[in-house]
Amino acid sequence: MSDQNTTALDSESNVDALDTELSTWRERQADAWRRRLAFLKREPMGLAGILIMLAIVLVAVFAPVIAPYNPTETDYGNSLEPPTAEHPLGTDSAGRDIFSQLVFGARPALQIGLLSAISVAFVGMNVGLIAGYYGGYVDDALMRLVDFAYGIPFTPFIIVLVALWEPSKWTIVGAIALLLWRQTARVVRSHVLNLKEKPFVKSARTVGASDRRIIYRHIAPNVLPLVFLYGSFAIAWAILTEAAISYLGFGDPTAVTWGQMLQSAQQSQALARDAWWWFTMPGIAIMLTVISAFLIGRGYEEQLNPELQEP
Amino acid sequence: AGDGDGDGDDTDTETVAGGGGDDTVQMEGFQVPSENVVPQSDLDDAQAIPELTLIVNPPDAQPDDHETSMFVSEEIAKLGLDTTVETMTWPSQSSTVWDGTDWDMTFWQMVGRPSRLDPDEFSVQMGHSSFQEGYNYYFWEDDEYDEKVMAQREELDQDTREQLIKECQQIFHDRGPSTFLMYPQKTIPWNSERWDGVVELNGMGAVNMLTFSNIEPTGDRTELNIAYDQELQALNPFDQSGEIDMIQHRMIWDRLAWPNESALPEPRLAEEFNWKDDTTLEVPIKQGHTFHDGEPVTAEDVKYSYNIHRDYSTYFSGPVEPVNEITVVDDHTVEFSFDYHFAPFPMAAMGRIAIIPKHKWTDIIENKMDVDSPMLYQEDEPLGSGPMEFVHWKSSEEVRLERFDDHFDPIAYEARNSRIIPSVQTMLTQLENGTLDMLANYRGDKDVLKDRVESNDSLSMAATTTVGFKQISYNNDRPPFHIDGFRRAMNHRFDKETIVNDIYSGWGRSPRTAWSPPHWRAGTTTSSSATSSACRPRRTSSSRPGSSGTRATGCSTCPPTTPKSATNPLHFELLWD
Amino acid sequence: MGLKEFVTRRIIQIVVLYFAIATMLFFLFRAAPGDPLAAYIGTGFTEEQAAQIRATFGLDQPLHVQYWKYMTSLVTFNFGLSYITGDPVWGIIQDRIWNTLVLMGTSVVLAYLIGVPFGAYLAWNRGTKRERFGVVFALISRSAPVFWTGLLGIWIFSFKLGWLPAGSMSQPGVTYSSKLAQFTSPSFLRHLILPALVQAFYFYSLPALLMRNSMLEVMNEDFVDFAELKGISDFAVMLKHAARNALLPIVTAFAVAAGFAVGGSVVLETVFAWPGLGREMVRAVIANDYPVAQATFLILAGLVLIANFLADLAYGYLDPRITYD
Amino acid sequence: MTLLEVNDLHVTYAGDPDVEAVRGVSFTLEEGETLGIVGESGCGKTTLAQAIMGALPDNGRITGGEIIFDGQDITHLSNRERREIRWERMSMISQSAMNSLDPVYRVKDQIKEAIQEHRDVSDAKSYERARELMELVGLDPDRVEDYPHQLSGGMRQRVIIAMSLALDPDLIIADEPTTALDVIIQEQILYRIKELQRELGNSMVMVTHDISVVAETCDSMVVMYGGELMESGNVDEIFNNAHHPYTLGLQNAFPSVEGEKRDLTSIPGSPPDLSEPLEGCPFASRCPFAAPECEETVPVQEPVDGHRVRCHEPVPFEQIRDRSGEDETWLSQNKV
Amino acid sequence: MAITEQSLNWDYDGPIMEVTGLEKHFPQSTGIIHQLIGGETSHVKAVDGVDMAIESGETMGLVGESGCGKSTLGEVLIGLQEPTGGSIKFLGTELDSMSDSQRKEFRRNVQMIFQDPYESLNPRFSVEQWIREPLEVHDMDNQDERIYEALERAELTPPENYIGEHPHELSGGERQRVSIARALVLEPKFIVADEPVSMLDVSVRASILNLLRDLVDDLDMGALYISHDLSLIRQMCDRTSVMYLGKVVERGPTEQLIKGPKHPYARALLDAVPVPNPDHNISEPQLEGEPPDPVELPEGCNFRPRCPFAAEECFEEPGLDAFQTADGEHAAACWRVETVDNM
Ligand SMILES: Nc1ncnc2c1ncn2[C@@H]1O[C@H](COP(=O)(O)OP(=O)(O)OP(=O)(O)O)[C@@H](O)[C@H]1O
Ligand SMILES: Nc1ncnc2c1ncn2[C@@H]1O[C@H](COP(=O)(O)OP(=O)(O)OP(=O)(O)O)[C@@H](O)[C@H]1O
Ligand SMILES: [Mg+2]
Ligand SMILES: [Mg+2]
Repeated sequence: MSDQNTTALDSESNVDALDTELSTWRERQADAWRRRLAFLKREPMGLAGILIMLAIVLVAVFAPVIAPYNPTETDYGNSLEPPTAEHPLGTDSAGRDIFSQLVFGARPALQIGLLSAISVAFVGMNVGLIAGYYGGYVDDALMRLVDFAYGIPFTPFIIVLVALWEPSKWTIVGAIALLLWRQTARVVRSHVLNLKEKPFVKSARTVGASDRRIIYRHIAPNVLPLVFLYGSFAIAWAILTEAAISYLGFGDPTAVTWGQMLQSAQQSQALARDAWWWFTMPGIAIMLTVISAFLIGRGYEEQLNPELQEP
Repeated sequence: AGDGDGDGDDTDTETVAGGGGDDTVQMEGFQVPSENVVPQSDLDDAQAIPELTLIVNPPDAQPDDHETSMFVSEEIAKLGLDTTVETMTWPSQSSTVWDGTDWDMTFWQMVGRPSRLDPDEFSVQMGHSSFQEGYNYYFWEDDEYDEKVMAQREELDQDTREQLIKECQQIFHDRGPSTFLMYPQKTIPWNSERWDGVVELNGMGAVNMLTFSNIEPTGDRTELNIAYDQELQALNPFDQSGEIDMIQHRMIWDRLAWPNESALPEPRLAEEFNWKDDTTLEVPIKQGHTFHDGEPVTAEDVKYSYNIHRDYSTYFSGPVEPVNEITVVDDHTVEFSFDYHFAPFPMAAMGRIAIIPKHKWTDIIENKMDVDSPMLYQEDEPLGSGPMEFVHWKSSEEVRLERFDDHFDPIAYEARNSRIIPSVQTMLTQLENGTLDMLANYRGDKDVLKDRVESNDSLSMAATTTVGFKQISYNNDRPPFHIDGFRRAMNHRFDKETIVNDIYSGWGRSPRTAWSPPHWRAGTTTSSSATSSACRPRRTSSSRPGSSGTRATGCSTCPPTTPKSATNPLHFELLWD
Repeated sequence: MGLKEFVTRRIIQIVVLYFAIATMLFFLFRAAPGDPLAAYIGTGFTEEQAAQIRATFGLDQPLHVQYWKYMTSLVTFNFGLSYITGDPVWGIIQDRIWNTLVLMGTSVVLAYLIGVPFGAYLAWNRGTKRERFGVVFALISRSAPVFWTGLLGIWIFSFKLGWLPAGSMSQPGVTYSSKLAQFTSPSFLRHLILPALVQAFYFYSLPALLMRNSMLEVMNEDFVDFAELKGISDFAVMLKHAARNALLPIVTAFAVAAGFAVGGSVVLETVFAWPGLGREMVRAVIANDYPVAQATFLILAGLVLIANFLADLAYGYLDPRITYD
Repeated sequence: MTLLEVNDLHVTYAGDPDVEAVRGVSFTLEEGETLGIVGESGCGKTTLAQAIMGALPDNGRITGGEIIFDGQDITHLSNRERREIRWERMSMISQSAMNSLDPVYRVKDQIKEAIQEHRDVSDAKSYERARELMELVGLDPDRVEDYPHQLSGGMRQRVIIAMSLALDPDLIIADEPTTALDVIIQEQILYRIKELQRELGNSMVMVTHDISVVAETCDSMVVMYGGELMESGNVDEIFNNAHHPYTLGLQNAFPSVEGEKRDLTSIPGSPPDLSEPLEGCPFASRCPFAAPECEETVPVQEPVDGHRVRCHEPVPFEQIRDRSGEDETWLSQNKV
Repeated sequence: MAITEQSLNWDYDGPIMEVTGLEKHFPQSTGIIHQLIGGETSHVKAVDGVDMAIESGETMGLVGESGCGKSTLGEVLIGLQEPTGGSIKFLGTELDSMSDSQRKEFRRNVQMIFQDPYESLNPRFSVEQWIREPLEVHDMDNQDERIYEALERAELTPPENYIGEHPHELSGGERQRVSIARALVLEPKFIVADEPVSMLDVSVRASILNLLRDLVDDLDMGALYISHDLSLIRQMCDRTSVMYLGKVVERGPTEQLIKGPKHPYARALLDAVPVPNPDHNISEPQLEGEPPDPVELPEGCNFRPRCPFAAEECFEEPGLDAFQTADGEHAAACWRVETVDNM
C-alpha cells in the first residue's frame, strides 16, 4: 500500500518500505502457490497424474528428438518385428516403428485433449454463468439447449459429423466441443444459482457493480475450479473419443494417432498374428494419458469437496 | 523423362520386355509398333510436369497395395520424375478419381466376379470410350478398339470371338492406358474334414455354385456354416448388386443356365438352348419342377421373369435389350426372338436372370410395391424354385437356407447358414474351433491364413488366381500421360514379378496382358489338390522391393501357384503365361 | 404440481426435444457434401433412370416437403428406404433395437450391480490402502477404451483360451420362437457374456466412483450421525441411511450412463459384431446410407431421452423431496 | 442421587495438528436436574456432550479422566455395550437437529426405527407410540406420515425431541437445540422440553452459548472456556455471584429486554488455539486482570461461595466483579 | 469529494428513506400446463403494504418471526429487489423515476450488511480488493486513503495488518468488520443491517453492535436494523417496527415499545426473548404454532388465527393507526389493543 501517507517520509525508508512490501508480496504469492499446490502432498494420486501428464507433454514437445524413426516411414523388410534393441517396441505390418508412432501420437492426443477441454470449459462455463445468473427466459432457453445436447447420443453424433465432413482431428474437436459443454454448463449453472444468492454477490450488486463484473469477477472465479475439473474430464473424453472414432475407421487415415494405430492393428489382424506389441502399446498410451487427466481431476475434486477428504 | 538416370534403355528399345530389364519371359505374342516409342518433342512437354502424384489407400487396409505404390513411385523416380504417393481413403479416392479429373495416377483394383469370367464385361467397360463415366475412368479412347470390342459382343463363334478379344487386348496393351500389376489370388479355407467336394473354379475360386451344389458332408453335421464379412444387401431376385448375395440368389432361384466348370453357359432349368436361327432362341425347360410352395414352374413364369427386366430398369435390362419378344410356345417352352444376333445372351442373361413365381409377383407388383421398382421390394419369404428354400434372414447375423427336396439337382446337405462376421479375426477363430465350415471372403492376411490352415489338420485352403486385378491407372487426358509412349515406358518400368513375389508374397500372378484371359477356357481343380496349391515362394528379406533385378525364387517343391486342370483347353496360354 | 402434470410436462418436453434433434439431423445430412444416392445409383444407370430412382427416394421434392415427410416418419416409423438396399428402414432396424437394448441393458445393470456395492465398499474403507487401490482400479477401467479392452478380451478369452465366442449373437442356423426364448437361450447368453462384461468393466467405474463420493458426502450428513446416536448398528446405518441416500445422485447418473451406453453401442457392437443399432449405424454411415443412419441415430437419441426420463421418474420416486416442478 | 459424574475429562482429536478440545473438565449431575453448559463457540461444548454420549467423531478419543453414569464407568465401552446404553438410557438432541432426520424416510419410520432397534415391539405398537410422542411434543399426530422436508425447522426439532423421549431415557443431552430458530419457536421448544422433563423426571444436559437460555431453563451450570471449565455451580449462585472474569464478561456482553437499558461490554480478543498445549489459564491472554502467575500455572478448581471457580484470583473477586461491568476495563487490555 | 454531478436532492430535509404501501409479491411457481389451462398464479406476499420513514441519524429496528418478510423488505429498500407495488423515496426522490446517474448515486448511498459473515465476503478477494471494489465501480479518487479510513472506522487497526488478508484468514467478527468497512467506504447515507450479529459469538456481538451504533451516529446515516431478537434491537435502535406476515403491526420508539407493547404479537415476541436472569423461569409461550405461509392469508387481521385475543371485529383488517399514542409515534394495528393492555 503506497500512497500519500508515505510521501512525507524520506526516500530511504520509502525504498525500505517498498522492499519489505515487495518481499512480503512475494512471500504471499509464494504462500498462495504453496497453498494451491499443497493438495498434491495430500493427494499422491493427483501428483502422479500431474507427473504422467507432464511426461506426456514432454514427449509430445520433443517427439522428433525422442523418436528414433520417422513414424510414417515404411520398411517392409522389418515388418511385424517383436521388440528388439533396434525397435524397442517392435514394428507394425508396414515396418513402421511402434515406439516412434507412440511418441508422435502424443501430439494429436494432447492437441485434441487440450483443445477440447478449453472449448468445453469456455462454452460450458459461459452458458452456465449466463443461464444461472440471468435466470428467467435466458435460463430456460439455454437449459433447453443443454437438454437438447443431452438428448444427442455422443459417439454417434461425432461419427455423423466426422463422416459427413472431413475426418480430421479438428472435426473431432469441434464435435466434442459441440456436445460436451453440456455437463459443465449444468454444473456451473447450479453453482451459479447458489452463488448468486450469496451475500457477497448481493453485496456486489448493492455496491452497483455491473452484471458483467459480477459474473466474471465474483461468480466466475468461484466456479473456475469446477470448470477446471470438468475440463480435465473433457481431456479424457476427447482422447477416448478420438481413439474410438479412429478405431471405427472415421479417423484421418494419414494421421499418426494412437487410435489410428489400433485401427491398423485391427485391420492387419495383429491379434491373430500375436503381435501383442502392436495392439497393447497404443492402448496403454491412451490409458496413461486418460488416467492422468482423471487423476488430476479427481485429486482436484477431492480438494474442492471437503467431504471427500480423508479424516 | 527417360533420360534421367542412365536406366533409360527401356525407352529406346523397340521390343519391350515386361517387367524389369532382365525379365527372361519373352512376350512373343506382341509386336510393339515403332510409333509407340516416345517422340522427343512429346517428352519435352512431359518435362514441364512438375510432380506426379500416385493415389493409394492408406497402408492399414491393404498394406501390400501401399507398399506396391511406394515401389512404383520409386521406380518412376528412377526415370527422373518427381513422384509422391498420396494416401487417400477409398471414399476420397473414389471421388477424386472416379468423379474427378484432377489426378495423375492411381492404384486401383477390380475384384473377380462370376459375370467377369466372360471377358466381355471388362473389355467393354474398361476400354470402350463410352464408359468414361464408368470403369474407363482414365479417359482412354481408341476407335479401333471400340469397334472390335463391340463386334465380339455379337460374335456367335467362340473362336472368332476369342480372336477379337485377343486383338482388343493387344490394342489395350500397346497403348497402355493403365498398367496391370497382378492378378491376386483368392484364398478360401474350409473344413475339409467335414466337407468333401469343393470345386475350385479357375478365375473365381472355391466359392461358386458348383461347390455348393457338389459339396457333401462327411460326418453327421449336415449344415454348412459359411462366413461372409458383410451384410448382404437384399434377397431380391432382380437385385444382385452385392457380391455376397449371389450365391444366396442362385440357391433360392433357379436360372435357365449356369456356368459350367469351364465357365461356359450350360443349361440348368433349361433343357437345352436351341438357336433356331440367328435371332430366335427356343428354350424348353425341365418338366415337373416346382417352386418351393409347390406350384409348378412354367414357361409363363420364365416369360414373366424376363419381362420384368424389360419393363423395369434393372441390372439386367442391358442383356435383355436385344430381345424383341418372348413367346410361350407351350407350358414348358419359351422362345426368345432378338433384334439382332446376341451371342452373350446365354451367359449374360440366362445365366443370371432368376426365374420367379408369376403367381406371387403379379400380386406384389400390382399391390404391394411402395416404390415402382421390383428391385426395391423385399419379400418376407423369398420364394423361388432353387435347390434351397429360404428360412430366415436375421440382418447382420445370418441367412439360413434349407434344402428343397424336390429339386432336379438335389444337394447333399440339409442347410446352409451364411453368417455375417465383419471381423476377420473372429471368422478365423470360428473356423478353427469348428463353428464355421468355410470362409467365403477372407480379406485378411493370407500368410496368417496359410499358417493357421497348415497347423490345423481339419482345414484346407484353396488359393485361386482370379479374374480380378490390381493396376496403376494413368489419367490419359493429362500430360504426360496423354503420350502413349510415356505410358508404355512406365508400364515396362515396373517389375511385376518383384511386385507379385516380394510384395504380395507370391499370392498372385504377374500379368502379361490386360484384364483377363477368356475364362470360358479356364478350368477347375478339385479340392484334393487345393491345399498344396497354397504353397508359394517364401519371401526372403534380401529381396526388397526397389532392389530391382533380384527376384524371389520360387519354392522348388511346390507346384505352380495356380492349379491347372487337365481338361483346361487354354487356347490362350500364350497370353496367360 | 402433481406427478401427473410432471410426467405430462416431461413427455411434452421430450417430444419437443426429440423433434428438435430430428430437425438438426435432417439439416445436418442435407448440408453434407456429395450426392447421397451415389452409392445406390452407381454407374450403371442412365440419367433418366437415376432421376427415377431419385424420385423413388423422394429426393426430387422440395426441401420442405422432404422435411415434412421426414418429420412425420418420426411418428409413423416410416423412415423411408435404405439408399443401399432399398428396403424399408424400419424393417432393417426394428430387431436391432432389441439386440442393442439387451446388450446395453445387461451391461448397465451389471455395471450398477458391481459398481454400487464396490463404491460403497470404498467409502466404507475410506483412507485405507484398499480404498486407494480400488479407486485407482476404477479409474484405470474408466481410462481404457472399450474397443481396446474388447480386443484384449477377445484375444484372451476367444483366441487364446477359446472359452467364449469372439463375436456375433448366436449359434448358426438356430431359429427361436420368440424374443424371450432367444434372449434366454444358453447359446445367446454365452455370446452375451464377453461384450456385456467388457462394457460393464468400463461402466461400473462411474457408479462406483460416484457412489464412493456420494457415500462419503452422505456419511458426513447429520442424519447419519444421528442414526448412529440412536444406537443403530453400523451396518444398518450404512445400508439404510448412508447407502440409501447416496443412491440418489447415482440414479441421475444412470441417465448419463445410459446415454453413454447407448452411444457406446456404436463401438462395442462393432468390436463384437453384435447386430445392434450401433453397428448398423456405423455401417450405414460408412456406406452413405443416410436414411438408415438417420433412423438409427434417431432411435438412439430416443433411447437416450427415454433413459433420461426414466431416471427423472426414478429420482422422484426415490427422493421424496422432489416436488416435480 | 448422582446420575452423571465427569472427572477430569480430556478429549483429543487426532489430526494435523492434534486438537485437545476438552482439557480436564469435571462436574456432576443429579437425578432430575438440568445442567447448562455455556461457552463461546469452539470451546468444546459439543465435544463434551458427545464424549458423554459416546458419540465422538472417528478421530476423537477420550485421552484422560472418566465418565461415570449411574454408577457405571462408561468411559471406554465397546460398541455393543455402548449401543445398549444409547437411547435406552441416554439420548441426545444434537446441535444440527434440523438436519438429523433422514430425508428419504417418513417421520413414523424414523421414530419406529429408534424404538424397534432397542425394544422388541410390534409395528403397530411402535406406530402408536410414535403418534403418542408427536402429541407429547405438541405436533399433530397425523404428521408422522410426513417426510422431513414437509415440516418446518421448528417441527423437525420437535420430532427430534419426540424421538429422544421414545424410550424414556434417564438422561437427555440437548446440544444447542434452538440455536437456529427464532425467538418464538425457541421459547416454544424450550418450554416443551422443560415441561416434559418435569413430567417425566429425567435429567438433562443443556448445551448452549446463550446464558439467558441457561438462566431460564437450568438448575446448575458449567461455564467453559478453551476446553476447560471456568466456573460451575448453581445457576442462581453463578448469575448473582459470579467470580470468574470470563463469566462476568459473558454476562456483561449479554443484552436483555428486562430492566433498564445498559451498555454492553465485549470481550476483546479471540479464544485460544486448542491445538497448542496451554500453560496457565486459557483465558489469561484476554483477561484484564491477568497476573504473571495466570500465564504460568493452571489454576485448580476451587470451591468458593457454594460453587467452583478455576481462577488464580489475581485481584480479589469483589474487585473483579465491580470492574468487569465497565467497558474501559476490557478496552484497556491490549487488543489481540 | 469528487462527486461532481449531484442530481439527488441533498438538501431534502424529510426522511432519508421513505416507503409507502410497499409490496413485494413473489409468484408461486406453477407448472406450464397449469398456466396454459388458465390456472391462477398465487403469490407469496413477503411484503404487503408497508409504510415506513427513516430519518438521517436514526436507526429503525425491524423485528419479527422468521419468514415474515424482514429481509425482503430490506433488500427492496436498497434496490436489490424490485418492488411489485408501492413507492420508495430516497431523499424525497422516487426510486422508479430516478435517472441513470441518480440511480448510480442512489447505489453509492445505500448499502447493506448481511447476516452470515462467512458468506458475505468473496473468498477470492483480499480485504483490500474487496473494499476497493465499490470505489472502482464508482470510479472514485483517493482510493487507498479511503480504504484505510474505512478500515480504521471499522476498527480493523492497524489497517496494514488486514489489507492483504483473505477471508479464510479472518475470524467471524473481523469478517463482519470488513463487511462494514466495505459498506462504509462509499460513505453511504443509508444502511441496512440484516441480523449482522446473529452468527457471531456472544463476546464479539456487543462490539459490533456498538460499532454500528456509533457509526450511524457519527456519520449521520439512516439505518434499518433487522433482527428477530428484541434484546438486540433494544441495543441498537431508536425506533422499532414489528412485522408480521408482510405487514408492520406495531411501530414506536424502542424503549416505549419494549416497556409497553400494544399489539398481542409484539407482546408475544417480547415475552419469548429469554432473559439472563435466573429468577425469570421460562413461562408458557403466548404463541402456539408457526405463522402460516404468506400465500393464502386469512381475511381481516393476519394475526387473528394465532391471536389469543381474537374477537369478532378482527375479521376486518386494522390499519397501523388503529391505535396510536397521543404523540402519534407509537402505533399498533390491532382492534383489541385496549383489552390487551388491560391484561
Ligand atoms: N472432528 C474434529 N476433528 C478435529 N477438530 C475438531 C473436531 N470437532 C471439533 N473440533 C475442534 O474442537 C474444538 C471444540 O469443538 P466443539 O464442536 O466441541 O465446540 P463447541 O463449543 O461445541 O462450539 P460451537 O458453539 O461452535 O458448537 C474446536 O476448536 C473445533 O475446531
Ligand atoms: N425469491 C423469493 N421467491 C419466493 N419467495 C420468497 C423469495 N424470497 C423470500 N420469499 C418468501 O418471502 C417470505 C419472507 O421471506 P424473508 O426472507 O424476507 O423473511 P425474513 O423475515 O427475513 O426471515 P428470516 O428471519 O428467516 O430471515 C418467506 O415466506 C419466503 O419464503
Ligand atoms: Mg457445538
Ligand atoms: Mg432474513
